[in-house]
Amino acid sequence: MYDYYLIIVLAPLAAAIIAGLAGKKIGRVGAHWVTIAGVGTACVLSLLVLRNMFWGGAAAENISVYTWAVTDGLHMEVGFLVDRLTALMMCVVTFVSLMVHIYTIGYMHEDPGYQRFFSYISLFTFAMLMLVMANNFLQLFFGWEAVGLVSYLLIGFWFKRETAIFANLKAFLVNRVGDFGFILGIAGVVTFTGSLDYAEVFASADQVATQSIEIFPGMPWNAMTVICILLFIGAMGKSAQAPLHVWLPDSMEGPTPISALIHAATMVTAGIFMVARMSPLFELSTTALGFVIIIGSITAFFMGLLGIVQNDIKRVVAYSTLSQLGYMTVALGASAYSAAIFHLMTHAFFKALLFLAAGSVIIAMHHEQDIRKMGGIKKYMPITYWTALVGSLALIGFPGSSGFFSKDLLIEAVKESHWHHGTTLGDQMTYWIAYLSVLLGVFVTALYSFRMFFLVFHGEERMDAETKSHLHETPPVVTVPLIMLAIPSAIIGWFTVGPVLFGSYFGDAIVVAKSHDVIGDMSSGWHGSLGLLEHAVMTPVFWLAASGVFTAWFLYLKRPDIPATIKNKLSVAYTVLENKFYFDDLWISGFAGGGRAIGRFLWQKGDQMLIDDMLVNGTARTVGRLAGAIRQIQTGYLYTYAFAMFIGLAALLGWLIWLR
Amino acid sequence: MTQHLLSILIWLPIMGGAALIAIGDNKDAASSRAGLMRIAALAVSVATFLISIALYAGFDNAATGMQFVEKEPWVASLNVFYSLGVDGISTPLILLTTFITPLVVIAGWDTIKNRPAQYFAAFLILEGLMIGVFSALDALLFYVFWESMLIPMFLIIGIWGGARRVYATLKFFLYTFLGSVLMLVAFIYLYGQTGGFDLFGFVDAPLTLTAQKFIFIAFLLAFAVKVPMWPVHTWLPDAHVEAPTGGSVILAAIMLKMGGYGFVRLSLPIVPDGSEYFAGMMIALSLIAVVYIGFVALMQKDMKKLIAYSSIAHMGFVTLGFFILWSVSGNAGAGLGMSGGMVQMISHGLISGAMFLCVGVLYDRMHSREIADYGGVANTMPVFAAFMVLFAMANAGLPGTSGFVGEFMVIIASFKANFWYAFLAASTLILGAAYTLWMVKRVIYGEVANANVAALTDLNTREFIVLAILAVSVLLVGLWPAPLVDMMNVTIEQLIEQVGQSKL
Amino acid sequence: MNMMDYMVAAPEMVLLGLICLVLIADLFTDDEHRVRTFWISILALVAIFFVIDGTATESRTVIFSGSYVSDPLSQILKMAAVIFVGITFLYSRDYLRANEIHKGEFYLLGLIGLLGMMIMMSANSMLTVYLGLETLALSLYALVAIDRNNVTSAEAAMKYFILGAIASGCLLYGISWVYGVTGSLQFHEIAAAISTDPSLNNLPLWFGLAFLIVGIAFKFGAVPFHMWLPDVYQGARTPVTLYIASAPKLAALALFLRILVDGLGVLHDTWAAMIMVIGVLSLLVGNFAAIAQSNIKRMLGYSTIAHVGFILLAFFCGTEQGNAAALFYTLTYVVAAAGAFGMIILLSRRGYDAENLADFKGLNARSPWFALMMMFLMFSMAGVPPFVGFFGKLNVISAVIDSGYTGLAVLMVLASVVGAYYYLRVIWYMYFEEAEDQAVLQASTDTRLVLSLNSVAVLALGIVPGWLLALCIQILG
Amino acid sequence: MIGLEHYLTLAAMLFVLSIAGIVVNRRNLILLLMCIELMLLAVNFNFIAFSRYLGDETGQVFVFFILTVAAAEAAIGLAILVVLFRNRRSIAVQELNTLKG
Repeated sequence: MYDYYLIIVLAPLAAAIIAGLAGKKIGRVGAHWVTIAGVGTACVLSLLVLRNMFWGGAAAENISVYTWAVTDGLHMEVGFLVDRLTALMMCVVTFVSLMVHIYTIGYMHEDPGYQRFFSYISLFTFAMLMLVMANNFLQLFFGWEAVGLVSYLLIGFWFKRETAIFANLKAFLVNRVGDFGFILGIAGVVTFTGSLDYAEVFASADQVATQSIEIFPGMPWNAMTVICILLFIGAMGKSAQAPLHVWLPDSMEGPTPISALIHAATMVTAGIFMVARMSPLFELSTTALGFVIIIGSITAFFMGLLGIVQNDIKRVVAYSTLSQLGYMTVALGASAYSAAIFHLMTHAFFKALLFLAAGSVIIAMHHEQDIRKMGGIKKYMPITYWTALVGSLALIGFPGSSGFFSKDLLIEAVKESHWHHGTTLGDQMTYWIAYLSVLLGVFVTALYSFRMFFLVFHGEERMDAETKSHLHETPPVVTVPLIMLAIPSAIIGWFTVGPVLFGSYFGDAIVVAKSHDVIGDMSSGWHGSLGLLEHAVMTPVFWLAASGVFTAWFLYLKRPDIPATIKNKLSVAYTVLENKFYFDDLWISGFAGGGRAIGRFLWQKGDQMLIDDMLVNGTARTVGRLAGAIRQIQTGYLYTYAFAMFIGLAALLGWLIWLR
Repeated sequence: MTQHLLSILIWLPIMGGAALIAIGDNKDAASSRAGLMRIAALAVSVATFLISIALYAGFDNAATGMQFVEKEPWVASLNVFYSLGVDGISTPLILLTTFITPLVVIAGWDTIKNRPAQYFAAFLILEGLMIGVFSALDALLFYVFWESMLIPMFLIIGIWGGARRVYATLKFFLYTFLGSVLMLVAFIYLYGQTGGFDLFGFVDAPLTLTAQKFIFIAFLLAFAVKVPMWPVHTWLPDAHVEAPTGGSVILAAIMLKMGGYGFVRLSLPIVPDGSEYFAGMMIALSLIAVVYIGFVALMQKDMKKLIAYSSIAHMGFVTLGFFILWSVSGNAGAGLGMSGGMVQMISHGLISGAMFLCVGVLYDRMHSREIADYGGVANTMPVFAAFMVLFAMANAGLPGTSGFVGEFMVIIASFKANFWYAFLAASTLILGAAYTLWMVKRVIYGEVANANVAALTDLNTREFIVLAILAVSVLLVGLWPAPLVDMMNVTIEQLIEQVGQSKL
Repeated sequence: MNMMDYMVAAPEMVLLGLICLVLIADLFTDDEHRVRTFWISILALVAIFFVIDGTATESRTVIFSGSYVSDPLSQILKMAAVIFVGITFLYSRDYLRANEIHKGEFYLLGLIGLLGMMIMMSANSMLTVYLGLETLALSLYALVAIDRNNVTSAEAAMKYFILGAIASGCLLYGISWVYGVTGSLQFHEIAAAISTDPSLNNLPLWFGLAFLIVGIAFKFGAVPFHMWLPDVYQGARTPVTLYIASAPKLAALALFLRILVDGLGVLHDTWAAMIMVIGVLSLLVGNFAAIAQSNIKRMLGYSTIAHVGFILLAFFCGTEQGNAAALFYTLTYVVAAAGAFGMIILLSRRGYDAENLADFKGLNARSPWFALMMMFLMFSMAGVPPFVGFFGKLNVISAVIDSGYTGLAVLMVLASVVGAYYYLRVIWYMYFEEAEDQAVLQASTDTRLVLSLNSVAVLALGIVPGWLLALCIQILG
Repeated sequence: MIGLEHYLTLAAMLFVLSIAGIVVNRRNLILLLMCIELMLLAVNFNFIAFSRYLGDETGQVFVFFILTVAAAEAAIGLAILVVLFRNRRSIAVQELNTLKG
């Protein structure tokens, strides 16, 4: 399979390089064909790999490609670890990426940067594959940063837009804050295990968990806890967990295909994947898991709330992404890694679908993104409508949809998690925070998704006549990917939930401590997809979702006047939401502004005033003054000169007397 | 040939430079004679580079001790020898020197209108002297090269520099001169102790702790100024801003490395206990350089100043990597930090050089270094923008570029030493990205800012070649640093073992 | 008293004869053929050079009942002096001609001064030293005043004369005391007397010693007996300054070596401290005052004071290494000084002295080659490798450190950093500034050639200093 | 009985006197020349006294030389004085300060 892996990784890279460097020569068509070919190959081969894993029962492979560097006993290598987790991720990534490639042909067709765009997304595919296929922390970090780079380039794709280049700088820097923790985590790993290779690290994990590190003197902390939290900070950056989530909504400045591929389906889930991959480590630190689950719950619930007040179609979806990422994180915190990954997969499909649908609407609306200027688009764009409906239903977890299986079981897992069975108050509190937020989150999700859905596709048509006049369904290159994505969004859950979650699909790719093994416990009560479906109606989840949809229908179709009044009633809460809990202000004026202030101070007061002016030039000035003074002694009068000589003579004689 | 390889590397460029001065035509740059000068200069520098490849080929990674050794008596009555030799620490730096110089020559090809022959001559002579510094094994010889080096650079900044060039170049000269004379005193003291100027003699000389402290301070002044370390760094921004592009490149790419080289070649082995005594202070200064200077760089309005400050911050990693030596033990510790520092020096040589060349490209067109004068350059110079972004990312330490390698190693090693070392060091991930990319945002991206930017023309072939070569090397080192690291490993192990043995 | 003695003292005698020859020859040449006098003097110098070389003796021979000595030291110094006087004449010729002060007296006085120097170098008794000193001094006074219509020259001459007279007065007074205490005027006898009867090593002798030091320090131009030096350097016409700045320094060196080392070496402990103070003062005052100067001749005057500081500090060590260092330093410094003043002369022309720093602006544009030469000289004086000035300083510093005065060494290097500034300023003017006057340099080929050789020597000696250093050590070893 | 010390004291006094003359006098250069002669006289006194005391003639020989040189010195001094006067029409010491700094 080694050759497969190499091709999977290198095909998109080669395509990216060709499209990037020779873009002019091969032209627009050439560019999209070469990249689609590259990613297509990768996709097909990934599916083959998955098949071998799944049906062929191929064992996990851990291969080193080449030695990056060796020094002082530390082997830094580039290599692949392909197990079932990896295989799944590879398929998700390459498949969504392929869809997006095709979709882009339509979406970007009049953009001057056509070739550049294809080159970028192909490059992204390469980076993401490097990330998921890594068998060591070095390469993981490489992929980690590389996807960040491509995301930076793509958010700023329309580099003329001030907002866009602000957003991409913001995205990169906030991610760097995460990476800051991440690299410290890696350093911690090396410090305590002396290796970067997953296998070796996991092997010596237990021994690490016994050690402690004194970050603050006199406070020994468990080494594993420190490492895991540091690593998770990285995940918070990539997977946009509060408070490092601020970059994701702004990243919607990038073209919609990007939002679908990078900021919904794949890159942002890298954090989730990483934690799952590191399960052998996280399992050894309950504290870290607690940290994870709390952060996750906060994100899941509060970011959902923000979705309700957004009016930009893409931003609504963006906040829903945040909230869904929160869900996955919660699952991780509950040691239900497989549930998280499962939700990751389904989410990848339906969220990509939603974004592409939104994009399709945007195209039709001539790049109008404000949902208040839409409405009743249903009859103009049926395909988009139906696919969007599928996506939304999946998102709110409508029974039978892929979202249903993943989300229901995820919540179930939280409910059954070791936090619930935990005895201490802390465990209980953690449990309730997590459980409530995911539960209420369901209602919120339903509310904002269908608010958007209704506002866009139903109700009276608020767009101006000009737009309306040529409002029509988008071309096949757009709609085909929609359909292609709608299918898995609808049904993939049904088939995969059993094996992926309860079958031993992941095998030893994911390690769960016995005491935490919630999925294992649940599997005992698992009677297949149908069984779950039967009980669907009994779960609170269903009713919460339904009520959410109903509320949305009531507020935005039946009585569109009410939201305004609510707005006035709850103006305080509303402003808070409008300002996104003031996180942006914290980051922009707080940290960025503060940093600039410090910089200015250190530069002007420290460097220029103190060191340069006072010390350096000050010395020079002193020398100058001294020179001037000495010059004065040379008066030009003979008797001064003679006098000086005799003073000297006298001094010498005096010295002699003293000597005597 | 091979037994005199180093001498050839040193004297070929110097002789070439002397020839250029002797026969050069400085009246007008357009004359055919001046053109000939350029070609001659390029020929010499390229020849030097090719010869240095022989050095690389002939270098034995596994061998301990010095290679390509030459030793002739020079000043018999002072027991001074003309003795040369290289090991895994100096060879990469020599290669860097011979690699950068031709690029600098090409970069100055038709941008230097005023006395081209002298310009190129200065760079060739400088190259020879720098190689001399890296290969000298006799303290006095080392010092002679070390000081002579100031002369061409003094002239380069002074003659072809910007508006405040005189202030800048005098500051540069006196600052560095002040630093190095005390090193001379230390050398002479050691001469008194050992009866010779042989570096290995110094290394073997037994020294009291007091003596070691004083010697370390003397060395420190010389090297800290060169590196430069906070707080003796203020000459660098001025020098960089005023220097012509080529000057900035050499200054940043190679001259700063002299300081780091001095620490590993002299301070650590000659005064191990003194170094250990001051290690804490050195680490503190390095971290200040990384954080403090990072913040300062954030607020720069002048591109060259910004890059200059970022150089200081990056060199902080070098000194950090060297001096955590005593606070770490076991695998992936001291050696990792040491090689991290070394790799950082090489990579910074490539990246900062490239960055300065990029600024030079803009400066040649718009005669301004002010960030505020730019904006939306990507619209008119897409190819250039691509390079600029690449090098900016490298400067921000993106994995896959050479900028990452050294920082990664040093951060890991320093975590082993102390969490907070790593914490402060790693802050460069944020700060470095912040100041570099903020500059990129303001210069490269956005709408076309003004008429001048609208009038810009994209890279010409000459500029493209230079930047492309650098880009390739940056990526190469980033994706496969093994050859570089392997070259150093043995020497570094040896060095660490040596430093481990106290002289008391 | 036998024929041998005369053979040994041949150089001085031949020179005296040749001086008379030149004098007579000059009488019979009119002003437009004055250049003949120049050529005759040059020939005389060449002749003397070979005479010195021919009569050179490996061993130390004392003649004229102990008042005259000929040893390798004296021979080397004499040869050097001859060479530098010759260089001075060569550089000066065109300048003198252009400025209508091309008199035979210049060469005559120059040669007489040389005679005085040679006598000082070979002196073995206080009397001989005194005579040589006065021969030199008197001709120098006259030389300074050679341009009768120049106010500043006259003033400089007057100051030089008065102060010089005071200095030699002090010297004589000191001599009289030493004579009184030791009962002899000859150095080896003085030394012997003191070592045989240590009780002599006491206040009266020291009293005399102090006065001697005043006289010697004056000759060197060391602080606080330096005041005449900047004024004379500035006031005298440039060729004269060149003359004063070059060869007489060697004579002063000889003076020191003869009196304080040969004669009163045993009193080292007593005079070392004085010399150190004087040396350090010279170092500081010279370097600092030079920074504030705008007249390059005056600046070089102060820089001379600083260099003298180095030389004295080398003597202060009292070790052979130190004395050798002093000798090396003086020789190499004089090379650089001669070159520097030669450059000033080169830049000057009819009715215009390039004596302001500003006159060097943009020299690189006017004449890249000579700008380069001047740069060599300046860097050498600043003590930057690879120029010979560096090795001069290196030897001195290493001598100082070997005597255990590391702190003093640090002070010295710091002072030389301060000093570097004003040398750099010359280079800055030459290279970084635009030329104020574009006049082409007018100098005859031989001058250009010798000046170039002179400057290149500074580099060459810096690259191969070994032989000269070895020579100095061997002479004083 | 007058002994060596008296001569020496006298010489010293003369010497100091000359010094005082040089430092104090600011009007006339001629006076300076005289003071210098005085200084040399002090020296001569010393030599005579010492040579008498030591019973050794070299001292006295030295004195002759000093006298001769003094004459030459005076000649030169006066010559310079003349030159100076020709150029400046003044021989006041305190006006002799164009060279300074």
